Amino acid sequence: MLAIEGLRAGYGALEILFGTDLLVAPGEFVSLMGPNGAGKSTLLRTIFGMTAINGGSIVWNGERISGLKPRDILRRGIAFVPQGRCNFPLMSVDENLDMASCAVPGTKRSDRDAIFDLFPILRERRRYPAGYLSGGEQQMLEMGMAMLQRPRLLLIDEPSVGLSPQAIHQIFSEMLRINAGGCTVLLVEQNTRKAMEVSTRVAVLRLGQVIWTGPPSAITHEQLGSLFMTGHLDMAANGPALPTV
Amino acid sequence: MLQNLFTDGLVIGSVYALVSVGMTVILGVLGQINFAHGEYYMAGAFAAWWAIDRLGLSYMASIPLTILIVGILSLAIGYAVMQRLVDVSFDAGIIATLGVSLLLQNTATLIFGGTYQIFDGGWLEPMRVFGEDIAQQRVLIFLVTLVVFGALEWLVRKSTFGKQMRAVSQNVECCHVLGVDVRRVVLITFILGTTLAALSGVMTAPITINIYGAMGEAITLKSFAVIVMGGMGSIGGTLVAGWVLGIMESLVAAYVGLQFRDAVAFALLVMVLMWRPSGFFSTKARY
Amino acid sequence: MTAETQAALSLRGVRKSFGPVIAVAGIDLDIAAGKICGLIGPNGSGKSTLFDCCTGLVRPTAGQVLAGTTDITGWEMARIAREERLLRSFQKAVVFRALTAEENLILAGQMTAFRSLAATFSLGPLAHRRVQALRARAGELLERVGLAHMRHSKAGEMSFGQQKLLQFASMLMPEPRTILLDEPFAGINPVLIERIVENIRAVNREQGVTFVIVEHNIDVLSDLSHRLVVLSRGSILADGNPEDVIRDPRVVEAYLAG
Amino acid sequence: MPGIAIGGRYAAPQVAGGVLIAACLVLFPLVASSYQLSTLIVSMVFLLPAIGLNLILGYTGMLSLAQMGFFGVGGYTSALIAMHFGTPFWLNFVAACLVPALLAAPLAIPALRLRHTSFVMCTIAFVFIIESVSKNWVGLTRGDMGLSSVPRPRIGLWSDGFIVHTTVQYYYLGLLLCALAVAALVAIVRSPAGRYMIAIREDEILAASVGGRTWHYRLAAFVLSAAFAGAGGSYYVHYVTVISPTVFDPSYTNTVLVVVLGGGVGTIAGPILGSVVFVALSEALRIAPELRMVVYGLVLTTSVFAFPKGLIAPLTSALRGAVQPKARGPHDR
Amino acid sequence: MTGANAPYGSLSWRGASLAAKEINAAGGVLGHKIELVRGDSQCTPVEGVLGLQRMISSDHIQFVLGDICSSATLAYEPIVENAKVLLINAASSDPTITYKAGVGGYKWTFRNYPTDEQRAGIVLKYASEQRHLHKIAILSVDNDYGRGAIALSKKFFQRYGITVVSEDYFQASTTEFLPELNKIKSSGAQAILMYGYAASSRLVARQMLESGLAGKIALIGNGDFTNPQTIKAAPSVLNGAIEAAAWSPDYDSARSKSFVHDYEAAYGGEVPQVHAFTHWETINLLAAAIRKAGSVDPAAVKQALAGISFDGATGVVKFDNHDQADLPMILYQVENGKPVIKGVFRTAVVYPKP
Repeated sequence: MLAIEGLRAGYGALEILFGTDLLVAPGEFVSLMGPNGAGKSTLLRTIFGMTAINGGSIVWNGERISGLKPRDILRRGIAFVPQGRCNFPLMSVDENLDMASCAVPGTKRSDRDAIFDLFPILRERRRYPAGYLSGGEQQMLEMGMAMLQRPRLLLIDEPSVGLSPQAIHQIFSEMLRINAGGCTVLLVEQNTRKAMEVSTRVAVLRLGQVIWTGPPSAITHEQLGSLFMTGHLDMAANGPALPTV
Repeated sequence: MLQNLFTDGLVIGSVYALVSVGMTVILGVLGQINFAHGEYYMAGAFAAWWAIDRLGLSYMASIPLTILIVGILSLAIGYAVMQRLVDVSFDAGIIATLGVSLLLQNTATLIFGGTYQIFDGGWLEPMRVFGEDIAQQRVLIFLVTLVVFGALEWLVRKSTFGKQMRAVSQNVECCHVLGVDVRRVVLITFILGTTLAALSGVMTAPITINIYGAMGEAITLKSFAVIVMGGMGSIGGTLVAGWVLGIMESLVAAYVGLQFRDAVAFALLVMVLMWRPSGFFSTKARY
Repeated sequence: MTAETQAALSLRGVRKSFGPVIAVAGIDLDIAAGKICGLIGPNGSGKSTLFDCCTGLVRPTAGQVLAGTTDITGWEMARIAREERLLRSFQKAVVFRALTAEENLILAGQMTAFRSLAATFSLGPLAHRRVQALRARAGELLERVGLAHMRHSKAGEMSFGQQKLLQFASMLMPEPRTILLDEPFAGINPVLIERIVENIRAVNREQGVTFVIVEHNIDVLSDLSHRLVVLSRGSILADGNPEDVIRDPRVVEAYLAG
Repeated sequence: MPGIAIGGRYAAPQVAGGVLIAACLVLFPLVASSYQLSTLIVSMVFLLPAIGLNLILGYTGMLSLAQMGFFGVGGYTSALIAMHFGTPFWLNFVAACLVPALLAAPLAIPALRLRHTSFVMCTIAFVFIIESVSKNWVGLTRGDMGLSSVPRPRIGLWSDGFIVHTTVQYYYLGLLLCALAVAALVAIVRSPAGRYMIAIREDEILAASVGGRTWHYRLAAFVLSAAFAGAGGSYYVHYVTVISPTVFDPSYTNTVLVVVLGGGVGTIAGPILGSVVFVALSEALRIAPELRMVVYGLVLTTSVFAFPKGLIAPLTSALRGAVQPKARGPHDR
Repeated sequence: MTGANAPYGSLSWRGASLAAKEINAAGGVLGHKIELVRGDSQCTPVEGVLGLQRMISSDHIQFVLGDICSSATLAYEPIVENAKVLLINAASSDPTITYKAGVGGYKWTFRNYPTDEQRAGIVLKYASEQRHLHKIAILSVDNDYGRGAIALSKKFFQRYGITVVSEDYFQASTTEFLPELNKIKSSGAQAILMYGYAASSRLVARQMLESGLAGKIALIGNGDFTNPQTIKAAPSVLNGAIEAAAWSPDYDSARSKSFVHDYEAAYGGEVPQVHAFTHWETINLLAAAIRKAGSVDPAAVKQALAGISFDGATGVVKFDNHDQADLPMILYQVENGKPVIKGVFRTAVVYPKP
């Protein structure tokens, strides 16, 4: 259970999150949506301890984790797949996976086999430098690296950017599989249509605050678009929205 | 004579390689040029001199003590300065390490006085190698260099720490994400790099004899040339570049004139860069 | 030749390989002037490399690139931009972050206002007047893309979507003939996508600017383009009317399947 | 990038501040001792090459450590012309700017192929090569013996005129040269070419995509920076009246680097502040000769962490805060 | 006083401090205590000039001893001229310094140190006439001193029938001479003409030993060959070395012996080196000039110094019309690990016609 309360964070003088509140229950698949600059990526980075926190708290399974370093957060079962390429291009797939397991003691040989079963293409390419892999393969590698850390909460930032529809489809189905395996997923995705297909709940951010949250079925694309821009949900078409947080 | 020049060049080149490889691993992991690198070479020579001259230890015993002393010194500097350089710009790193260089150089002068200290140790008796007389110490330098480079190759390629070093050099952000302790990797790499410079200092002290505060300056500049020629970040490249430089210096000193010796490193560097802008062995790391 | 049949950009057997890897395997393509052409294909199919070949960032291993009737093969990127007004955007490098929005646009406009190298060093009244003219035009364009309120903000402090809009505006500064857009809609929200789409349409309609757009967002792209070209493994797999192309079973298999 | 709004107008407080500082500098000799003036003269000696470094590093994004090589070339040029032909200072000075610039152009051809660390090393190499030439071309430079009794600057149109010899006169000469150099730098960075240079610093490929002839502007920055360095060499050699290959000592290069980076790279005022502060600091530390360089080193290292963007950054933001207090709210994002 | 950075500056400082301490212990000069101020020129004109300016305007010094480095000394000459401060050099050997002093122009610069020109002739004369060394290899330090001394030596090559087989200059920081020595070995040179510093001499000697040149090729010139520590580095190489120096610790005069004794007592048994001696001697010379002038006013002292006749450790010190001290040059040859004096020469400096 992840509980974020009144979170204020940003980069130096530039504050991006202004009192963000969000609750994520175990096993949920939550998609964060919102216009550019709403603070979606910043929220993920802040949960993972990568931005300075100016106020508020993040509690994970009853323990306050705000202020901890990424490696300590990782040890508490939260893994992060950031936006853009996060791998070591000159190291082989195997070595990349080695790096993923170095902060989490006790990974076993079988864990890696499980990753390769999840993404068979990686097994084929295990001796290749990661830089030679295609964009989709690299995204799989990064998810594989995160999975190797056996997270109970997976934070994923825009996995579909720059990928072909085929690769996007594959990535999304793997996310569903991971979620089905008991791992809570918190996703940031521009491809709202796709995100709404897979998630159990949508949270909308605007100007650094969560302004609406509810099941994907409770909102249409058109409503979502106007919500992004105006911050108000047009209720007429779709019944009452779920209360915020 | 030609054979002599080659053996001399190889030995001197080994010294350059040994100092430079420390700088290249630091550059790779930290992305910063260490302008103070030669000062650890100086510190190594001073520590050994101190151990021999003041504590009355043997040369043999002074080597591990030197590594220990310089290790502690670089632990302190690594903790206070180098670790913080992860977050600053390349330019700021230059100023910071320049400051460290002035600090160390002049502290040594302050403690040990401005005059030359004379190093008394090592094995200078000649031995015959392939029909040539060569001081045992020079053979030892060559052998130690081979061993160190072999060990480093293994470390970087195979060990977990070596993989972490490469990881930090390729993508710091991603290391944070994966929970690699970047600061620890930087610190240990820095200590490794500086103790290699110190090892080089103690190994060459019997040959260079004169120990003084500013003795590291020239070697810092040569290291720059060597690491760029070798292809920054490449360990094997550093060794080859060190040897090439040593041999070229010998040849130039003998056939062109000793006055051009110190320009060789940089003239050679410009030529190598013309031919291959990324050095002998490009690793395509950091651009 | 009539305006309809004239090509803004032609590729004749363009090949590009990096060592053993063939990125573009001999492509022949004519982009008609005044049209919007969408370019799609799976990752690694050679779309970006093709752009690089057209704009001089890399030199094709073989083949010719023509802008109109001029052979621009092997020209430098800056020359192609200056002389042929063939401009392109990048996926990641978007704007000059340290410059203000207005300065970004003035910079982009300099290529037409200052033809010679020496002229760019002058500070005389003539140069000043030219810069003032660019400044005025920059103001209009910022208005047009809806960024007028950010005129004096540093580009680096804008959101990614706003930066993409700014990048688009800056390509309109030098009165372009052809614009190549590399994933203009990636990573931005639907509202801003809509704004960019409108602008592309308007510029194409009003100024007759030719567009070639690489994009994965097929819904938007097929709606916007007059023609859709599909690349796969460095060659053209399909080419034609967007509605037909996206129903082409080969395309669906290679790209859209699943 | 604090300090300058390229192409725009300077804000009133900036202009007022500049005028105030200029007035102080002009009036300074009324109250200063000759030692304090000498210190400022040396600051200005380093400021001229520093302005060149600022142009190439701060506005074009290439770190060139060749500045002191060109400084030396300028110094030798100025000294040799003055000694052999008895020319007036302005002519020596112009030659001292031109010769390094002409030398820089062919050197740039190989160097501009390189980027980042390799480029830096290549420029270090130039200093060594120039030094080696100055040591071994004994017929021209007298090698290590150096040139001494370099004439003092003669301010006159051609054959006669007034000879600068007191510290105050040297000070005003330096002030004039530095004012010219700063004006030249401002003119360059505010010109369309300057805009291209800044674009290259930000992203070279993107700069090319907007039609910037990146190679040419990088060359121009390299050549112009050499001319600034040569100007410094000319002022230096006519002040110290001696020049020998010791001018190529790396410690001078380090000083110029410290002036630019410590002061605030990519700003007009930064290196000016840096040149005064760091030379004055080094002089102030003469009270403890034993500890002087130790403390200097310590200050350098700490300043990087205390002022990562140079001394000028906190100063400008304080000024800006005083002029236009403005709180950031959620709507800025 | 300003002194060069690192080794030589600190040796000079030790010599000068010792003299000041001795004089002050004996009641000072004319009731004034000698107060030494140290400035660091780092051997560069810029630092030196600033340091000197500071001393003149902040410390109000009246007399300057310095610099070790000729290029810095040359830069001081116009400054002391303006400031009317007396500069006495005790370590720079570039002849130009006094070419330009006295009747040559600068009135406030004196030098109490022999020039390289005097030295060059003496060494070559002895080497060729007494030792029959005619084929020599030049190996000198690459700075104003080394280059200058060799340039002056070249004036004498023809006169003494000397042929040069190679000519090389090394940086003071060079630590590797083997390639050079290998070349010299195969060139058939009988001697190496070297002008350099103690540190390099030790290295050259040690590496000559390594490359089997001991006893085959002699070292001649100047480079602290007679210093016991140099000899200790490679005795078999230095046997037969010829050196002309302004002074050496073995110099046999009562005054010299007592200096060596006092110096060793003051600095824990360290054998004084020539710069320590010249600075010690020059402080004493200055004190004598002040006594003679009866005033500490620099102008009066300058006057007194020009006409002084000072009983120095190596004989009477007098200044010529270029304010250059007429000093003896002592020729040593190392025999059985000990320097032996082979002659004391006084040659008047020949000035170029203005």
